[in-house]
Amino acid sequence: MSNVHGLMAEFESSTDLMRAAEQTHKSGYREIDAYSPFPIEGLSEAIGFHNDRVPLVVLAGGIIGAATGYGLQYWVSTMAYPMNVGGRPLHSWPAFIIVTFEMTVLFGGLAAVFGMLGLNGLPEPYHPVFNVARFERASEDRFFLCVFSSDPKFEVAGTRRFLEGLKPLSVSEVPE
Amino acid sequence: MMMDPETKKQREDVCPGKKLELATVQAELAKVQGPEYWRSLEELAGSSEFREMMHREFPKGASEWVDAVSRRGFLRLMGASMALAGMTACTRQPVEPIVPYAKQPEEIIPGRPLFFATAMTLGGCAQPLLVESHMGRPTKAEGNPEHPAGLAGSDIFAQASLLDMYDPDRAQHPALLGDTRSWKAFSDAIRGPLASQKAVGGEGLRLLTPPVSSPTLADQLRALLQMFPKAKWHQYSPLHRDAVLGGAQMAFGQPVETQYRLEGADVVLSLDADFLAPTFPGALRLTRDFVARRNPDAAMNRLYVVETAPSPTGAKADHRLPLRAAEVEKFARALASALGISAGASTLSGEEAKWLATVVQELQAHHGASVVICGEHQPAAVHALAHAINERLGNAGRTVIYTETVHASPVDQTNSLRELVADMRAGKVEMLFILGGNPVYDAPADLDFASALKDSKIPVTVYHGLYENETAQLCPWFTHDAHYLEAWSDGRACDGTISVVQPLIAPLYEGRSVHELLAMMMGQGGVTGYEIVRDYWQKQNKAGDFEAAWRRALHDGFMAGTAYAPQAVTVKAANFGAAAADDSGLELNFRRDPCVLDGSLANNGWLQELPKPMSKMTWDNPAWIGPGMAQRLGLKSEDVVELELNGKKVRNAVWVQAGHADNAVTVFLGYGRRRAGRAGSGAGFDVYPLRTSDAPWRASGVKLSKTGDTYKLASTQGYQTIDTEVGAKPVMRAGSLEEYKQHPEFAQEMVEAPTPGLTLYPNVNYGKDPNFNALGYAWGMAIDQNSCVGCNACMVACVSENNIAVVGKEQVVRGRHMHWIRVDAYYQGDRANPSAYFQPVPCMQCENAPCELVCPVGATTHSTEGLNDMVYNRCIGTRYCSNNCPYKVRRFNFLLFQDFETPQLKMMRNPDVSVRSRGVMEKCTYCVQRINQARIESEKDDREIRDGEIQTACQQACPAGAIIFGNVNDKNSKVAKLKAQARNYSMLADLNTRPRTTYLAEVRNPNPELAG
Amino acid sequence: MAQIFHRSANALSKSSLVIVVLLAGAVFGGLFLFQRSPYITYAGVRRTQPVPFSHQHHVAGLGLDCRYCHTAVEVSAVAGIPPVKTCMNCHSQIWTNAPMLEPVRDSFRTGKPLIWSRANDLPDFVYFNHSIHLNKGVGCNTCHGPVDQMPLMYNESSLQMEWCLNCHRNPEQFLQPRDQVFNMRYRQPTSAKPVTVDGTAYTDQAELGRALVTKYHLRSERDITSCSTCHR
Amino acid sequence: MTSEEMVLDQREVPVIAPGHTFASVTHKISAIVLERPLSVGWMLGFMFCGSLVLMLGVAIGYLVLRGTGIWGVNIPVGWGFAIINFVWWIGIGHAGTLISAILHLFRQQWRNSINRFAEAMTLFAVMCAGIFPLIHTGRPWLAYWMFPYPSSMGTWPQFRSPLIWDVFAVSTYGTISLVFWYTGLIPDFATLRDRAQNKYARMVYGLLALGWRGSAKHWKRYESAYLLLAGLSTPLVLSVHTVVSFDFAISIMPGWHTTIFPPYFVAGAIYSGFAMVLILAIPIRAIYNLRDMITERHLNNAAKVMLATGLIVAYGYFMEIFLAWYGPNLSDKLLVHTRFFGPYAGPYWALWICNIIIPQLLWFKKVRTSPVPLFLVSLVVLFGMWLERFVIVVISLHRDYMPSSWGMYYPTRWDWMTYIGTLGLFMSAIFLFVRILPMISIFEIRMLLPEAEVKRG
Repeated sequence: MSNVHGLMAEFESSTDLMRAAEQTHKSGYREIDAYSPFPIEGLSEAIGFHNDRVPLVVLAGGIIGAATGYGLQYWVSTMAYPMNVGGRPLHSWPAFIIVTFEMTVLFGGLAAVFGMLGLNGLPEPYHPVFNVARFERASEDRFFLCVFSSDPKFEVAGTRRFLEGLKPLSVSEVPE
Repeated sequence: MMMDPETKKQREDVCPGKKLELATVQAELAKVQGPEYWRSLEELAGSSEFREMMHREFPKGASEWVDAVSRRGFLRLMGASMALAGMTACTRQPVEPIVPYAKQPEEIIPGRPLFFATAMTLGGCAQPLLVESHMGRPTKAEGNPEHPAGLAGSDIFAQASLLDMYDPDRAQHPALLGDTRSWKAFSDAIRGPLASQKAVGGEGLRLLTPPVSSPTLADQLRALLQMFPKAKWHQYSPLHRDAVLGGAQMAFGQPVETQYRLEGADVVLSLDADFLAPTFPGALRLTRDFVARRNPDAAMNRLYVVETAPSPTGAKADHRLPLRAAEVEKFARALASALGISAGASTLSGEEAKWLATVVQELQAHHGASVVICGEHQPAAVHALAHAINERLGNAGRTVIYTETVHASPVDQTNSLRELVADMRAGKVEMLFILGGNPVYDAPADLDFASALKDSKIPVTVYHGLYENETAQLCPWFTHDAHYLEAWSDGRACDGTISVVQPLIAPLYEGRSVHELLAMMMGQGGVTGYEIVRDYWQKQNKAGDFEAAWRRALHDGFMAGTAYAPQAVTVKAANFGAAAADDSGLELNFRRDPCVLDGSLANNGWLQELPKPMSKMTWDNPAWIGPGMAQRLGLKSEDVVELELNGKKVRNAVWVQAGHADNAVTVFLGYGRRRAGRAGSGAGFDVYPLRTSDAPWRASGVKLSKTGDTYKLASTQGYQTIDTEVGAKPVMRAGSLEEYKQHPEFAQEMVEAPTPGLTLYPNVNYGKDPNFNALGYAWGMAIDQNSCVGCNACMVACVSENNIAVVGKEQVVRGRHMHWIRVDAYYQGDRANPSAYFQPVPCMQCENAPCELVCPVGATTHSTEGLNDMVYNRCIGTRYCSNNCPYKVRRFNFLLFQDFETPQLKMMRNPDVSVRSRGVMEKCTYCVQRINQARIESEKDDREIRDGEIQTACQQACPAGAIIFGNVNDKNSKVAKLKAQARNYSMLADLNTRPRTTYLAEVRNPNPELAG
Repeated sequence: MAQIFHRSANALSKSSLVIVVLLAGAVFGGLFLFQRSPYITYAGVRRTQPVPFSHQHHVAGLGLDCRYCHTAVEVSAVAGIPPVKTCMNCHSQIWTNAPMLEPVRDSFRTGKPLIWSRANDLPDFVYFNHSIHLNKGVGCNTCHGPVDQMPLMYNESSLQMEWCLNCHRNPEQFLQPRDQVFNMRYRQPTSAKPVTVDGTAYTDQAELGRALVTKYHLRSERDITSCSTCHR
Repeated sequence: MTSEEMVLDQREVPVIAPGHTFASVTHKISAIVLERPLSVGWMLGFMFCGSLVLMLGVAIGYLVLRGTGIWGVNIPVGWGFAIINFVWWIGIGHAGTLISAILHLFRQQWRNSINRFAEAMTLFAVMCAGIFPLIHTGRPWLAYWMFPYPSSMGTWPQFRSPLIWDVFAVSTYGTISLVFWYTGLIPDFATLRDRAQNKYARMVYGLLALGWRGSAKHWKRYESAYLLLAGLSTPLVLSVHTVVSFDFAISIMPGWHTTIFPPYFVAGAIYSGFAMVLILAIPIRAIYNLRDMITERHLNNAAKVMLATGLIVAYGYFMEIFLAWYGPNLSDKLLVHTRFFGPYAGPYWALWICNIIIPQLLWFKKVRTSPVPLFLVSLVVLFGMWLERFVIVVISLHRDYMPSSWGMYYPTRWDWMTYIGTLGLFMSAIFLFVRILPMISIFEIRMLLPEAEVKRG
């Protein structure tokens, strides 16, 4: 069934979604995702997603930033054009700390944002889930759970039955 | 430059019918657009009519337009937009032309300056000079160290004369009633009348000149008078020394010049004589000899000064007694009587009596080794007394010598002018030649020369001068003079030595020297100034090889052995007139302005912007009053008062000057010029209307009344006392000889400097090091405050050497003057009679320079030889360096101060120094261009730079030798030795900036009798 | 809700980010190159002159020494552009009526100088001294290039500060014996054509340079990269 | 204040008024952007501020053509309005980051309803501040020399100069604030995208939303990124005003060279920042009737922060005086004397009244919770903080070590035009912001609602 992207169940509240997500995951579905108008504590764990690698990216960014910052200053002041400035030594490290710090924060911060976007695969203006009409309330007051057709256990009729078992407001197909 | 109604009125009636209405201007400008518009606006702004119009239409804001700087503002707008356009194309340079000679004079090597010896005559006294010339353009004047009168160093007038020479406002062609004429037209015009005069023996021919010291000119005049036996030659200068000559006449029965030999004087008493100021005859020599005796480690002399208005001499005094000019005479008489000279009884009050007693005692104690100097503002009687006193003290022939006068035929100039005016009014004058001077502006008010000139319908009057000034206005014929750097002449130095004045450049505007004019009058048309001067001397020197002597004279700049020999004269006078009756009326004193003198230098921007020694005033001549009087009358500086003397009224701003005698006002001549030029016109107040022939220097019973107006004054030193609210600041250090003897390091220990170990970073080692400072030079400077007499020569020299811009009064008021070196004047103690100190402040070239640390782009960094380099083209103008400079020696181009348009000014500039544009910081560089030149030369012939080989401009100009520059790593260099002295201290040493410029603390030598 | 964007929007939006980054880099690099391009530096750009004077002809062809015209070069900051008089020394004898030389003759007659356009033009705030460079063994062609091969004059080098610094930082790369500074044919030593100074034959510039640095007492790198060395 | 007072607060005024649902908050906030028609008041206000921006343009244009001399600056007072305003604006910016970052770290829920426009305020303030260091240079067209790039001159910035530190600190601060702000906006853009009726509006918001769909995985990464950003911004915001204070502290001028500058500059920054927050919040909540989301609780808390930071600032002032009196340095004593009795004594004492005396009113809850008095106090504080910078810059420079060079500083009309111009720029930006972006973070408000809680079992 290649023209179905998945099945989407709509829920009333975060509590329902949470419960549904946990059951779906327990019953062996893996290619699933949950959608909510605001972050819900523990929801991602419920669908079996534990490790976001954002902090690592930020750490890397910060280290690169620091190295760049200090390196630049050291190179400029002692190698590129050594100059006697106010009788201070060429390598006056205390003065170099500030720029180093700022560069650390800059690189770290940018790494955080772009890392997050990258890992989330954003920007992604087009996505099949938007085909579901009711999904527009996912950014307002509705909660959705989606099982994707890529899941080995996926099978339209069966999965629909399973989802309806979770007492959603509705279940709808997500066309490709 | 807000103008008081007085000047404004006069302004309008000097050029009647030439009024410009705003509407007309707008119409004018409507005709053109685009850049054209700005150009024509520029031309307009230059014209005097426009300036008047502006003053009529916008009395207040006018300055914005007329101000020397902002006047070019609009042009600059265009310039700036160009700059922006340029910036879009990164730093692309336009393709520049390069123009070689067609036929190159063989002595010229492109890029190398030549030096010529010449001389400048000012106030009848020739000052020998060496003038630097780049590719035929004179660029810098220096003193001539070879000259017998010991004239190393120079003064502000010599330095600033360069700007006069290039002054774009100078007259550029002869004129009849203001319309351009050719020289030929002029000579044709006078030929007829002269011929008819010749017929009547010159009955109606009159000449008016300033005093003449040029032998050639004197000879020409004699020749002329032989040709026209009945003609009369009158002399007048507002700064005449009638009283001095009168004194000599009274004392010796003959006019003699007095010269002082201060090297032999242990005690010096000045009776209102400002002999350390460059305006005093022979001041350079006097300064040198005086400071030679101020070394606290040798026999130090002691200076007593009795004066009315504070002067540099008073500032250097060990004891100063402020007295009204009239009381100075009383003092002199009392002194004379005390020494047993019958000078008429005169009594002094307690304090002054004690003072006098001490002085008498001192003078007698140093028989033959003292000197009493009398100021030219004192009446003849006092001069005579001074002669008598010097004789009585055995100084005559020792510390005081008498010679022939420098002036060719000395006369009582006031009388001379009086006679002329009488003849004019009597209609006896048919032909009047005014050769220089500016009598319409500066003649005594009671003679009313101007109206005499207007009323008496003289058929032919000719004014010959550098500027079309007030006098030229009233003389139908005007012929333009040649500047001394443009024409041949000669003159006598104050010791009589003859100098040849040789030109460095052909007249910029075909001006002709007075020699050539006289030749023309005597029908010797076509003869050149060179021929005139040379022929004269050839006649003088029949014997011997003239050619060689002449060449030598031109090379050396003077004729050796022509100094006057001392004359043996004895005081014949028995009575010295009666002491003037006491009068308690308010006394009015006239003084020449220390910068623009009688007004003849009023259009010299360098001098206008030069802070006057004591008040640090620029661009103005406020009337001085003492603090006590100010308090009584509730006056403060910048109040406008009205001075009334026998009917004549003059408005003037007030400056409360610490140390000024009480119950007296001092006004300064030379301001309120109406036709001086862009810089001079409208600046300050004209006080000549109060000056009469019988009271040229001192008048009594002047009425002073508050007007309630105020007037903005541009003093560069806002705060003049060294004691602040919370105590004396450790900036400037001085002590008494006693202190020094007991405790030589007193200055160093006034402030504790942190030990190097206290700082986080080790100090940079500026020793010889093949990988750092390969040649091992470490440049430094020592300034001896004991020697500095505050003459400001260093400032103008610096301006001239380093192409420093003139910014105009408006900008000075805003604190934006550009001087790289300044001479601070500090007052300490009782405001009525404080002790004053001078402190020249160039860049300190700190080893731990605070300015460098904070520059974001590294535009100011340290050279390996310890110079605090400033790279203008790298500077982006954050002004952080200036904020962080504790010495405040950095200067910022807040606007486009430099004139990039006027061709004359471009010719004047020193090609070895960048001309700074808008938005960049600048400061003293220790004349790095001179250092580099010397280093390159020394490297080429593989030797070390000799001590003294490099002289900074300020050092070279200093007549007192107070500034010493050199290599501090060389322990035998003069500067290193000075820095090793106990008196040596660093300004603000506690900041650990480690300045390369240090000071030798001032040591005064007060008399214990009077101390306390 | 219907899709607002087409599928392709994903690829587009992602790639656009990359493109922005690349563009920024391109602009920066472009400016970098532009600032060093002959448009800015005039390097290699022939100037049009009042007289098409050929250094090639006079130097390579006739073998004139640089100093015959540029007389001040050893004693002064500037080399000096010859006065028309110098041209006339020969051209009053030869090519006396070549139309090409009319401006020269005219100038000589009237005394009105020829106005050439500057080929090697440093900014006015830079103070370069020819004499000391020659004295320290910097040859004419080191900066001016193969002038003897230039029919019309142009500046060989960018004359930009980084170019000056290149030599002021390591002079030994360029120094040549004093007696060779005016030799336009001088080439740096190779094992094939060594250069002999004080009896020792040098086969590579590095050695020769180091030797000359000591021989001619060159000041330290820190000395001659101090600002006031060139800027005042 | 004691703990049960805090409890009282909680009970009296909640962070958000009861009765709201996900839908209601969403509708209410997005409606301001999507549905509300342009009001005359907005138009007039915007036009007025816009004209001020034009004036700013004129002032800067003339400055570039004519030169720094059109300002009142001189020697010795080389810095004037430009630097004063720079420090002032940067300071104002700090409140935004503080609210969004530091309070986020402290899990202060009440920040959720004010962080959005506080951050906007930060951005706009930094924008205004950024203008000044650029135009105060003598040759602004060369200011890019302050950035490290391979120039054909072979020269580089001088990294020991606090001005270079400024360049890095301020540009970093600007960048990070921007991305932080944008990150916070992404989910709300999605909301607007989904609610917008207008096709183009949906396009634009759609692009800005980057295709956000509220996936749990996205939320997970989003939150940790947001947390890390907050973690980075916190030291950053503290560093920025520390660095700004170095402009003065690193120098050797009396009144500048002092170690207490960094902390009291930061405190002062937050002080003025919160004043600005209140000045914006109080009218906005009235005009767009958001009293139920920006409640008295917010005003109260903000006021408390002001009171606290204000006291730190006061401490700073006292220390300056104490150190001068206690220390050996004559110049410092002289400076204090000059501040007390010198020609600029007026501004100095006004500073005390505005920054120390009047704000003591904030001890009273009545003042803290009633909009009008609070608004007025905030205005006074904002002005006071401007005076503080005037005192630091001008008074210290106009009488330094060299009595001979002492001078005065008088701002010219160009100084004023530039300053007021930036105020106009700032307000115009705010005007635009409230019209085109949700001025309150919708998704974070949702989290405040009771039904956001996941009920267990």
